[in-house]
This record gives sequence, structure tokens and C-alpha cells, in this order.
Amino acid sequence: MRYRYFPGCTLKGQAKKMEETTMAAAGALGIELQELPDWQCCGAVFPLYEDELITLLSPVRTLAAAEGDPLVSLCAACHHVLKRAQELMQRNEDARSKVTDFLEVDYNGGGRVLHFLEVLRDDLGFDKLAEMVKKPLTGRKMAAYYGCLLLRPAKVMQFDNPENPTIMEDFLKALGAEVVKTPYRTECCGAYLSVTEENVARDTSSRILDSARQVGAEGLITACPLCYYNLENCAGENDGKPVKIFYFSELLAEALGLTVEAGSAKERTGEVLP
Amino acid sequence: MAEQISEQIIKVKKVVSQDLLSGRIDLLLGWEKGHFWWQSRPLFARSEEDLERLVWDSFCVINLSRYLPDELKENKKIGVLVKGCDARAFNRLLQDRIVERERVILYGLPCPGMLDYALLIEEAGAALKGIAERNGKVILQTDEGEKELLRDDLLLAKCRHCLHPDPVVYDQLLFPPLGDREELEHFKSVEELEELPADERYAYWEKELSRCLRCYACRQVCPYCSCLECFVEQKSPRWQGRAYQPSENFMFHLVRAYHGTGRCIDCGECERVCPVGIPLMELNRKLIKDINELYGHYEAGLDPEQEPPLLTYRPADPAAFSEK
Amino acid sequence: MSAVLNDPAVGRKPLIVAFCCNWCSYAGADLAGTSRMHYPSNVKVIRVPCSGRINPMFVLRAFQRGADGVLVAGCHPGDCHYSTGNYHSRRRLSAFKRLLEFAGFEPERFEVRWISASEGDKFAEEMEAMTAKIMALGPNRKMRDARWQSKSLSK
Amino acid sequence: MVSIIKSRMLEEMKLQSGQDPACCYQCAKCSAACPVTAAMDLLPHQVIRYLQLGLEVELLESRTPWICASCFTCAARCPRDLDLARMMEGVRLAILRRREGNMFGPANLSPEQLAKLPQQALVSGFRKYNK
Amino acid sequence: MPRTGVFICHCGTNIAATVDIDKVVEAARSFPGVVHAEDYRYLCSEVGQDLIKKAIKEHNLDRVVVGTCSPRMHENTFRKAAAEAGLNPFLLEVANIREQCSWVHRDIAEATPKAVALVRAATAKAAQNDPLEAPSMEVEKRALVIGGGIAGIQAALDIAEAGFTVDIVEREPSIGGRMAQLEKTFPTLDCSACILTPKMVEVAQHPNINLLTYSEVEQVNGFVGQFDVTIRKKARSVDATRCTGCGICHEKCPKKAPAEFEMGRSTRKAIYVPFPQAVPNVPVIDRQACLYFQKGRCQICAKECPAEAIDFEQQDELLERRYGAIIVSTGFDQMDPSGYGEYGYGQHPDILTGLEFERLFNASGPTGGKVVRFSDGKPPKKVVFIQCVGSRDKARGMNYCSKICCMYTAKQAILLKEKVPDARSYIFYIDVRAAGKGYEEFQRRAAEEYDVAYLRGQVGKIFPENDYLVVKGVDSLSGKTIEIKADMVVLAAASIARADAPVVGRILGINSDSYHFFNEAHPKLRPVETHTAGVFIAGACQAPKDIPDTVAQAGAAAAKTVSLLSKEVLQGEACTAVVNQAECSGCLYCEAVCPYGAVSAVEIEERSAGGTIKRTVAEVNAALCQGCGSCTAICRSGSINLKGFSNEQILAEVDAICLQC
Repeated sequence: MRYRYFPGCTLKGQAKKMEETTMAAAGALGIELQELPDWQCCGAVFPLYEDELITLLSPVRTLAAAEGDPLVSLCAACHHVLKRAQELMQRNEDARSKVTDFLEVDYNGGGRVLHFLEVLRDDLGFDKLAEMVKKPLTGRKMAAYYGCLLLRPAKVMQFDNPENPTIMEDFLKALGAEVVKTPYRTECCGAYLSVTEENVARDTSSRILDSARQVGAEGLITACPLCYYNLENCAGENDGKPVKIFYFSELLAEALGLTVEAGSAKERTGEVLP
Repeated sequence: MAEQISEQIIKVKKVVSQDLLSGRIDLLLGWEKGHFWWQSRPLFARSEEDLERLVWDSFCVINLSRYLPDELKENKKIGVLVKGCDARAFNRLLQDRIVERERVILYGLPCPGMLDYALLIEEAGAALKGIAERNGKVILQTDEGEKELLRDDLLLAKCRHCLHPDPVVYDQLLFPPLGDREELEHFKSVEELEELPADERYAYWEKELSRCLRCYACRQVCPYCSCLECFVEQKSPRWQGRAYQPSENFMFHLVRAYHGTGRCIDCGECERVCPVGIPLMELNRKLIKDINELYGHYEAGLDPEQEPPLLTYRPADPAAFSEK
Repeated sequence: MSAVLNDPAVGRKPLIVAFCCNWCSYAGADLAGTSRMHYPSNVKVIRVPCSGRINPMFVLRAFQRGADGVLVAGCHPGDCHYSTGNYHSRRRLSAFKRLLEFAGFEPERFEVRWISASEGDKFAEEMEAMTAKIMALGPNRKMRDARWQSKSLSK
Repeated sequence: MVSIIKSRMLEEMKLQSGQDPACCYQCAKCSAACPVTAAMDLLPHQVIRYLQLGLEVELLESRTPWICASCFTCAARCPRDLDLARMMEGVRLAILRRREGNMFGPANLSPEQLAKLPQQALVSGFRKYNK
Repeated sequence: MPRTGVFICHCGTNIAATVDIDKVVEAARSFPGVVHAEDYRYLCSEVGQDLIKKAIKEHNLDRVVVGTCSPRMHENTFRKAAAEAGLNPFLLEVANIREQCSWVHRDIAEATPKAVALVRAATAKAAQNDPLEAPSMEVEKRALVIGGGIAGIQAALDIAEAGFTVDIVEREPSIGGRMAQLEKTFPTLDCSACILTPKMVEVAQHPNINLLTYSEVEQVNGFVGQFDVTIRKKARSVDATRCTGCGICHEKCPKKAPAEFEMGRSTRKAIYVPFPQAVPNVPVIDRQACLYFQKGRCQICAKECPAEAIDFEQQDELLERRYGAIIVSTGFDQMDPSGYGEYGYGQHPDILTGLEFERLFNASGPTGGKVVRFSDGKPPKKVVFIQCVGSRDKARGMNYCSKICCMYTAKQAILLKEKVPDARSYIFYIDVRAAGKGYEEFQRRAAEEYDVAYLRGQVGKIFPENDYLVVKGVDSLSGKTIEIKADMVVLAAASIARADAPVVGRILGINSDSYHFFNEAHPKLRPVETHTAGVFIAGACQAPKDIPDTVAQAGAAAAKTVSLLSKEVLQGEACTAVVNQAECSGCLYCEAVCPYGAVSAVEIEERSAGGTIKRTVAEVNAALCQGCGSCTAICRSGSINLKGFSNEQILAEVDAICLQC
């Protein structure tokens, strides 16, 4: 299985861990992730105004660079932006011609845009994954935290049922973990409010952690560096047994019996800030 | 081909004369020579003597099934010699319920295709006295000697386009089948026309149709024109004006073609008999092509049991217009 | 007026003849009226029981007599008052539309639409749209019988 | 003083976000769903109400659009199929496009914060406040 | 040349304001065959009609053209008038110069010539009209009611009382429908069973009513006055003539299955009656559940039955019956709210739908009439009701208002208070819709006397915590977010069309709206008729409805049915197809496309050269033909034509309408 791979800025910085563990796991699973050459930051947010075309340039350039091959990313935000940009390109004739003309690329809105979890579920298959697990996470009480960007808007993301998603739980089950569900698993962590309204982000994040603790989770997995950061931020400070935050890929690598030392992944080839 | 078409006549005569004498049939529809050696016209044989005149050669192009409706009024049981196209025509008439299967004996003649006299004289160059045929070749006998050519190069247009040389229905197949033919570019001329801009296409048809004399020969030979009274002759309502002018010519030819939707057996007779050479089959083939594209492949005349496309529907049918 | 007579095609709005099925589309056209919507006055409706009633010869006749566009409108598939009429007309008129285009008519000249009794707005919009398209094409001379207008008016 | 005026913001919003506040019947599902209402001075459904009434000034002063984290929960639940996240963006842009320069940038953050925060947070954070 | 009279209506200013009437009249005078033309302010008025009648006689007109509103409006009015003046009504044509002219065009300079063209077309068509007679058909004096809920019950009783025979076909083992599931009814709070059960019994005992329970309609042929219906009487596996309804069988039956009547919230036996007051009180064996049918052993019911009524060999029966009219009253379903993830329905036993909650009050319900939680059997102290779950929601549910939820929720809140005095209800609503006699007062009573908290807003999240459910919502009026630790949550799930409504619609040939509710023929003036003559609708199969509306509509449908059945003969469709057999070549394509089987082959004798010959041609059964004309369009030689919309008429219209001036 061969895929074009878009890392995104954060995975070359704070979220190295997610990339390193994913790369190791992908190798073990026979999934080839080919990093796009000279990739650029996806823009981090999808422009919600149809006339905000400048911010579309970079994701569309990325989409075009995949040359119709399936395009995989790990960061929930990157995946969100790419997926929605693609949808806009398919829906909005005018925007497409403007952007593609400007970029002088030829992109018709085609190609699969996937999150790595979707690759595991749809292309590899969780049952297959379960077979390949070497060190099952037996007895580990794990909860999934989806956040917003992977699920919503469901019409576009088509990632899972936005109110009752199962993909991450199924993933955990495949790794042999004991799954517990927190009612806040699909609720926002506060996202970039941590930049300007840190206290708000703290509230939302600690609410999630509390509920995770209530259902007896020892760990929480996420697919988003920003969620990871926000949760991690207040993971310690809550009283009672702290809940540990993982990137889904960390547990994946672990269950596949891989030890990943930091700095193993190749240095970033792209440009981080737009 | 095992036997030359010219040699097959012996067997044909033998078979049909038996049936005629035994009274199995009251009348045999076959061909006899016309005024010229390159013409064959219908033969209505009721006796041994009549059968003397029976021929089966490379000019028996006339579709005999077309004569059945009238003849069946006078005769109880009729025998007909049918080529591929005659047989499909018979199925057409059968489906339109104007012939009864059990009153007709079909003698199937796998057809190598009929020769085009126009091509013969053109190729001959000099005055053409006659022809001979030898394993797939035709020898033109002119007053400047002989000239040998490939038979397939001398076929009528309708025969060059023929997909089913073998009769699809018969009581007795007189010779081994030749097998279906494949024509990759069956709809080529239609597609070329489709490419043109609307106005040019209109101009094309306006020019072609302007020659129409309204002799209705196309209708007379057509196996799908089975109406007792054609719309063009009706007085109430008056569908069709008499005048020879573009508007009325379009009216006639579009409606004639439309009446063949899902019914035209693609025999090409209309085009062959048109005295002014209007490419009528392009209209007919256009409809065949579209029906195939929209509602599934259908060849009229192959299987009388199969429901004609305009008599049925699927709720999920596509349309040639927006259904939003 | 006399100019019109000499060349009926010149100096007038395009004429659109709309055959509407009694149960859905004609009622839809009525609804456009009761809701006081507006559409061009060059649209003239002929009421038929069902789109399945439409004989392509009616359409050809309209073009002969001077129509610049012809519309056949019926109930949405599945809603036919006679249950299957529009399924049949879908096949017939699709084949016929393609034939017309093959004869050299612009696709916009002949249209088929499904318009329900509750879609007064759709009727008005379709009429606006069709008029605009045909305005752009200009008057239809194809198959027009030049004699008709003058003949029938000189009585 | 409520004045139901023809608001330029509203017109621009309808055009650029494809969302028409008039479609909202104020069921407040959005407010019920929103995870950050605690920090808002206007609840999400009130923002739409203000848009319906054309209360531009009040909206431009409201904190709510800046609290909105575009988590799209409101949009996912709206029974009228409206995308409130887009309308919030509309209000923000109405402000940003009226003023000179950016409202918030690296300058507003301490070196520690800059170091600590993930790039994703910085980029998206700045985007929210910049034209 | 015909003698045509043209009459132009001003319709007050409706037409006159945008159409220059005088110009139209003047133009009409120049049309071929027109011998008289005049105009009047309101032609549909008595005076207007008299004016037409008078003119017909004075000018002995043999054709009449009326330029006025849509023919769908007044064609019949004018045709009656013409008939009264001794003219065959079908010699009159209407030109629609209001709906399709004066109302859709602003400019008098545009509307006037168009009106002229429309009148000219109608005149040209009229010239081609022939006098027509509608065929008359016998009426089978027997009605069929499909669905035995309160609508069907009421309709059947009314028809039976009028002296006609009625068959009720009910799919379930008992009649009663949704109303039988209810405890009490708003706004009077009288017990549902107390008012329904007597009617059910009356149905069972009425000499004019035949009850076909556990049966379904499979096929409907024919037409108004003579519907031929095939009914499948499903095998009950119990001989109704022997069964005494003693109940031993289901008492002893060892096999349990989820109870449909309780929405699966409790169980019933494999042999069962759905509820104690069932009519008929004859059990059925659910062959999917029954041990004998599944595993070939058991037969306890048979052993125990004192009346030896158990019949394992019983087969489905197919009944063929003819009816003059049909009433469709197939009712509604409640939407499954599990699509609304934030409410967690289906994931927690104490999150219920309105109907499920209703059953808690019922003595024969899953909790034996105790209002307690499914989770721990404790009575709920705090109950949150959520309105518009799937209603008024075009994104995830139905765009329409389900109409009954506001009221039954108020009712349930009141009932709760009565059963559990220290309980409190919280109702999240968008708008309270209490239009109806005594409704507003009732809803206010809930709020004022029963201490029900009405919260205008919605709920964003429900999740279990400890032994309660956390409900997070908002009150839009105060602008405050609200969190309630509730013991139970009740979702007012949308009322939706029956899942198989489209199938039923197809069988009956009636059409539905986009939600699969059956369509009435006219939203205001023909609310119980359908577009198919002789088929009427009643109750929630047409749209969500409360009981009073349903009963009223059932009565109306019954009245329509009775008036139809009391006719000896019906006037059929006058505009039917007719074959010119001399021209017909007998290909019978017309037969293939006829939706009503009205065309058939017939052999005729014909003189030809050699004496007479036999020929097969098409023939139309005018009683079956509904006049769609599909046959005429497939006929190449135009040998089959449609009266009233003949080839001649339509071509004349086309010719005339195309004239530019």
C-alpha cells in the first residue's frame, strides 16, 4: 500500500512523536508513506468565507501535488483543511478556476484524501491490524478523544458518525486495549483559544480530562497535536489519578512491539510557517 | 463459402417444389429475373412451371417478407425465401401482428450480400455484358475482356453494413450459416454528423431532404411501415402538408424515422430504393444508437419475444433532458 | 404588424409553446398565477391530460407554425396521475429530443421538465430560463413554414 | 434601541458565507451545543438574532465571535442546516476588514509562549485575528 | 362552419386590470366561426351563467368559448350552464386568461395579445370538439377500509350506520391502532381505552361490518365503483370460530418475544393477543418465535386449549372482493431518534420516546402502570421532556411540525405529577403550539398548576453520570445555559409516515408528498379525496394529526363514501380513448402502454378483395379508460384517438396559438 504523505508543520516540531511512531508503525504494517517534496503548511484553518481564496492556495497546491494518488496526513487539522479544500474545489467551479489558474496547477478536485486512521480502518482493516499486534495493550483502560476537526462537518469529512463515532474505539480494541467512553470525546478541547484565551481552553480541556477520569480511563488518545497540547497542559494539574495523553500512533507502535527513539524520523523537507 | 451462390439454386428449387407440389404451401415467394440480367424481381409461384423462373443470385435484394401481408389475404399458406434481412423483417411483421407465424414457411438463405450494379459498371469501365462468380471473386465480362474483383468490394451499401447475414428465424435453413458480421464503425457516419454544429447539421439535412420527391418508396419497402393508412395520407387530422418544401420534408422524414424507434431492423432498404439517394439510414441508425445508449442494447427483428424499448420502461431510466 | 407578417421571425419575442399535463404541470402553472409570480408572456400553455399524450408530431407542428421553443412538462416520475404515463414519455421524448438535435435543432429549442402541482416557482423559473436561452439563440427558422402566418391571417 | 436595518455586514455575510440568518427560528440548539458558552457575552443563538435585527454595532463589540473556536458543533446540530461557524467568521472578518493591520500577532506573545505553543496553534490563532 | 360564441370574464379587476377586455372581444369577433362575442364582470356568477345560456339560445350557438380563470377552477360550472341551455357540455372550451395570463404578466400591452392568442386557441380547439357522453358504471355497494385505528373504526361505523357493508382490513391481530396504546387523551384527560374500546366492540358486533384482522391488501384493480381487491388473510394458526378467548394458551406458552405493542420495551408470548382489550380477542401464533414452527416440538398451547382451537396447519387465505369505494387509514409511525447521538437514545434505558413513556402509565404496559425507570425500577423525580426531536428539522429529520407533541407532552407532564406527586417536569421547547379547542388552556394548566418548567431552548448533550442523566441545555429567553440531573428523559420523536406507505400508495395508485404522507386531491377543498376517484384518506396517513382531527376526517371520508355508494350508477370519464378499427393495423402497442388494461384485442370481419377476412384490432373499454392518452401517442397511424383531447383538437390549438398577432 503506497500513499503520498503530508506531515504538516507541527509534526516536524512539537508533534515529532506522532510522526516518528507513525512512520515506524507504517513500516511494520507494510504501509508506504511517501513524503511530498517541498510541502508547505496547510494553513491550519479552513477559510469559512468563500472569498478567502489566498488561504486556499497552499492546501490546493498540496492536493495537486499528490497527482491523484491517495494523500495521507496524521494531523487532524491538516486533514480537515485538505479535505474541505478538496470539497470546495469540487463544489465551487469559480473558486477552483481562480485558485488553479493562480497556482498554474491542474486540479479537478479528484484523489482520495485520507487520515491515517482511515487507512488503518478502510485499507488495511482493523481485524488485519489486530492480527499484526505483537504486544496487545491488554488490561490498559483507554479512552478515545476525537475532538472536532476529524468529525465535523460530517457531510464533508465523512470520517465517522459525528455524534457516535467508533473508529478510535475500534482502533483501540484492535490494539487489545480495554475501551472506556467519555461523553466528552467529541467535544472541543478549546483549540487555538490556548493562544489568546488560555483559561477558556483550560476549562474545556480539564472538563474532558475529568470525564475521562470519571469513566476510569488511564489514558486518552488523540490524533491532533493541538488537542494533545491542550489536554497535556492540564493533564497534570487535576487532582486524583492523572490521565495520560497519547498520540494514537504511540500506542500503535507500542502494540506492534516497536521501540521508537526520538529523532528517528527524517528532518522536515518543507517550510513550516506560511 | 462452400458453394457459389449461383450453384445453390438447384437445392433451393428442389426443396420448394416438393412443398409446393405436396400442397404444404399454396404459394412460394421467390425471385425471378427482371428485364435485365442484373435485376431480380419477386416471383409468385403457384405451380411447377412458375418455379422454372425461380432464381437465387447476387441480385435477389428485394425483401420478400414485405409482400406477405397482402398475399396472406389470398393464400392460406405461403412459403418465402428469406435472407438475413428478410428474416428480421418477418420478425418485425410478426411483432406488429400483421403476419401469422403458422401460415408461413420460411426457407432460410444465409446471404453473402448482394451486388451493387452501379459499382459493377463503374469498375467495369467498358460496357458490362455479364458476370461470373468464383470463390469470393466476381469476374466482370466486358466487351474489352474480363476483369476479376473481390466480391466484398462490390456489395450494396446495405449489405456492407449488414450485421446478421443469416436468417434469425426459419423453418428450414437451406445452407450452412455464415455467422454474424461485426462492424466496429456501424455508427461512424452518425457520430460524424453528431460532431457538426447544429446549424451545419441542419443545413446538411436541408440539402439532402430538399431532393425528396415524396414518392414514399422508402415507406413502401419498409418492413416497419405497416400502417393501413400512413399519417402522410390522412386528411383528418392533416398531419402532413403536401407541398415539396423543407418544412414538410422534415416533417415526413423525422416522423418516418421516429416511427422506427426501437422497430427499425436496420436493413437499409429505404435508403437503397430512394431514387434521389437521401441517406435515410443515418436517421434510423441515430435512433438505434440512442436507444442502445439510453435504454440498453436492442436490435429489432432479432427476437420477437423481446419487449420493444418504447413499450416498456424502468423507473430509474435515464433521460435526454434535465430531471432536476 | 405588417412587418411581423412579412417575416414572422423578426421583431418579436420568442414564442414558447408549453404542453402541460393537467394534473401536475398545468396546476403548477396555475399556482405560479395564484402566487402572482411573473414569467414572460411569450409562453403559451396547451393543456393535455398527461405528458404521455404528447405525440412528437405536435412538437414538430409547433415548430412548423412558428414556435421558437417547445416545452413538454409532466408530473415527476413516480407521481404520474396515471401512474406510468411519464415513464413512457421519458423514453419517447428522450429519443425524439436526440433526433431533433440530430436534425439540426439546438438542444434548447425542445425541452422536457417534470414540474409538480406545488412547483409554481419552478414553472416560472423554467419559463424565464428557457426564454432567456432562446432569446440568446434568436428566432427559430428551422422547419418553420413561412407560408403559415400570412396564409391563415388573410381570411 | 433595536432597529431592524438593512445591515451591510448581513448582506456581505449572506453572500460570502452562503448563510442566511433569516432561516434561523431561534431554537438555541447551537447555544446548547456550544462548548465555550461560559466565556461568551452573547450566546451563539443571540448572535444570529442580532444579525436578524441588524444590530451591527453590538455585534462588533461582542466577545463571542472571538471566543468561538470553530468546532462546528453548532453547524452539525442545527435543524435549519445553518453553519453558524461561518457566520461567526463573518462577524470577525467584518471587523478585521474594517480596521488597519492585524489585531493579534507574534508580538502579543511572550517568547516562552511562542516556544511552548505548537505551530498549529500559532498559525490558526494568528489566522483568526489577521486579514 | 361552427357557430361559436365567445365570452370574456373580467373577474372583477383580476383579469380586466391587466388585459384589455374590449380588445380581446373585438379580436374574438374576427376568429373563424365566431358569431357572437361579449364580456361580463363575473361570468361564474348566476347572472354571468344566465348570460351565456341566453346567448346560446339567441344565437343558437353550437360551440362556446369562455375566457376566464383556470379550467381547473370553473370548467364544470360553465359546462353545466351550457348543458342547461341544451348544449352538450363538451362543446364548451375554457381559455385560461387569469392564472396563466393576467396574474403572471404585469404589462397590459403584453397580457392582452396573449389573452387573444389563448382565446383564439380555445376557439380553434372548440371548432374540433364533438359532443361527448360519459359512460355510466354500476356501483358495488360495499366499502373497504384499510387500517383499523381510530380513523378506520370511525369511518367504518359511519358507513355501516348508513346501511352499507364495510370490510376493515387490519394488518395487526387486533384493531385499535395507536389510540389503543395511549393511556389518556388531551385536553380532556379521559382514558383512551374507555372511549375507544366501546367503539372497537361496536365494530366487532355491527351486522354491516366485516373485520379482517391480521390481513393485508395485496392488489387493487378496477376503478371507482368497481375496485377488485385481493386481500391476504394471514394464517393465525388459531381457529377463530372455536377460540373462546380464555387466554390459557398464552398463559402456558413457554416462548417469549419482544412485544410490538410495547415497542419492544417488554415481552409477549409466541402465541399472544397484543393487549387485553384486543378485538377480536383471538390470539395469533408468531411463527417466527413459536418453538413448534421453529424446532418442531412443544405444542403446549394445543394441548392446553380447551376449545381445540389451535390449528398449526392453517394457511394464508387469499380473498377476492369487489368494492365501490376505499378508505385508506393506515396511520403513522414514530421516528427512531437514535440518529440524534447527542440524546443517547438506545444507549440508556431511561431515555424514552413519547410513546414508550405513555405506556408506563398503562396498567397493561411494561411496568404494569407504575411510572418507574427501566434501569432501577425507581419512580423518576426529575423528568426532562425534549420537543421537536426530528420535527421541524430539515437537516437531520423532517421539515414539518408533528403537531401532536406539544399537547401530549403537556399531558404526560400532568399525568406524571398525578402518579408521582413529588416529580418535576422540565420541557425544552422551541415554540408551544396549542391551537385547538381547549388546548391552550390545557397547556397553561400544565405550566401553572402542575409545576412544569417550560424552558424555551434545546438540549445539546445527555450523558449518564452516577445514577442520573446529565442534561445540558440552554434557555434562550434568559440566555442561560442549564444543566439538569434528570432521572428520565422523554424525547418527542417526530410522527412519520409508515415505512411501507410508498408500497400501499403504489397498490392503490394514489400519490404522496415528499415525506410519503398520502396526498389529498386539494389541500382545502378536497381534503379527504385522493386523485384516484373512489379512494379516500383519513387520519395520520395524510399528515400528523390528533384524535379529534382524525375522527373528523374519518367522518368526512365516510360521508364521501356513503354519497358515492348511494348512487346507482356513476358517470365515468367522458374523455376516453377510441379506436378507428378500419385504420387500426392491430399491432396493439396501445395495449402494451395502457396503465389500466383498458385496451384489448378484438377480431373483426372485414370485406376485402376476396370476400370477407378476419382481422385483429384494438378495442377500448370506456369504463376502464381514464383518458391519459398514452396509447394515442404510441399509435403511428393515429388510429386510436382521445376524446376531448383528440389529435385534431390539439393540432388546431397548436396552429392557432402560434399565430403572431
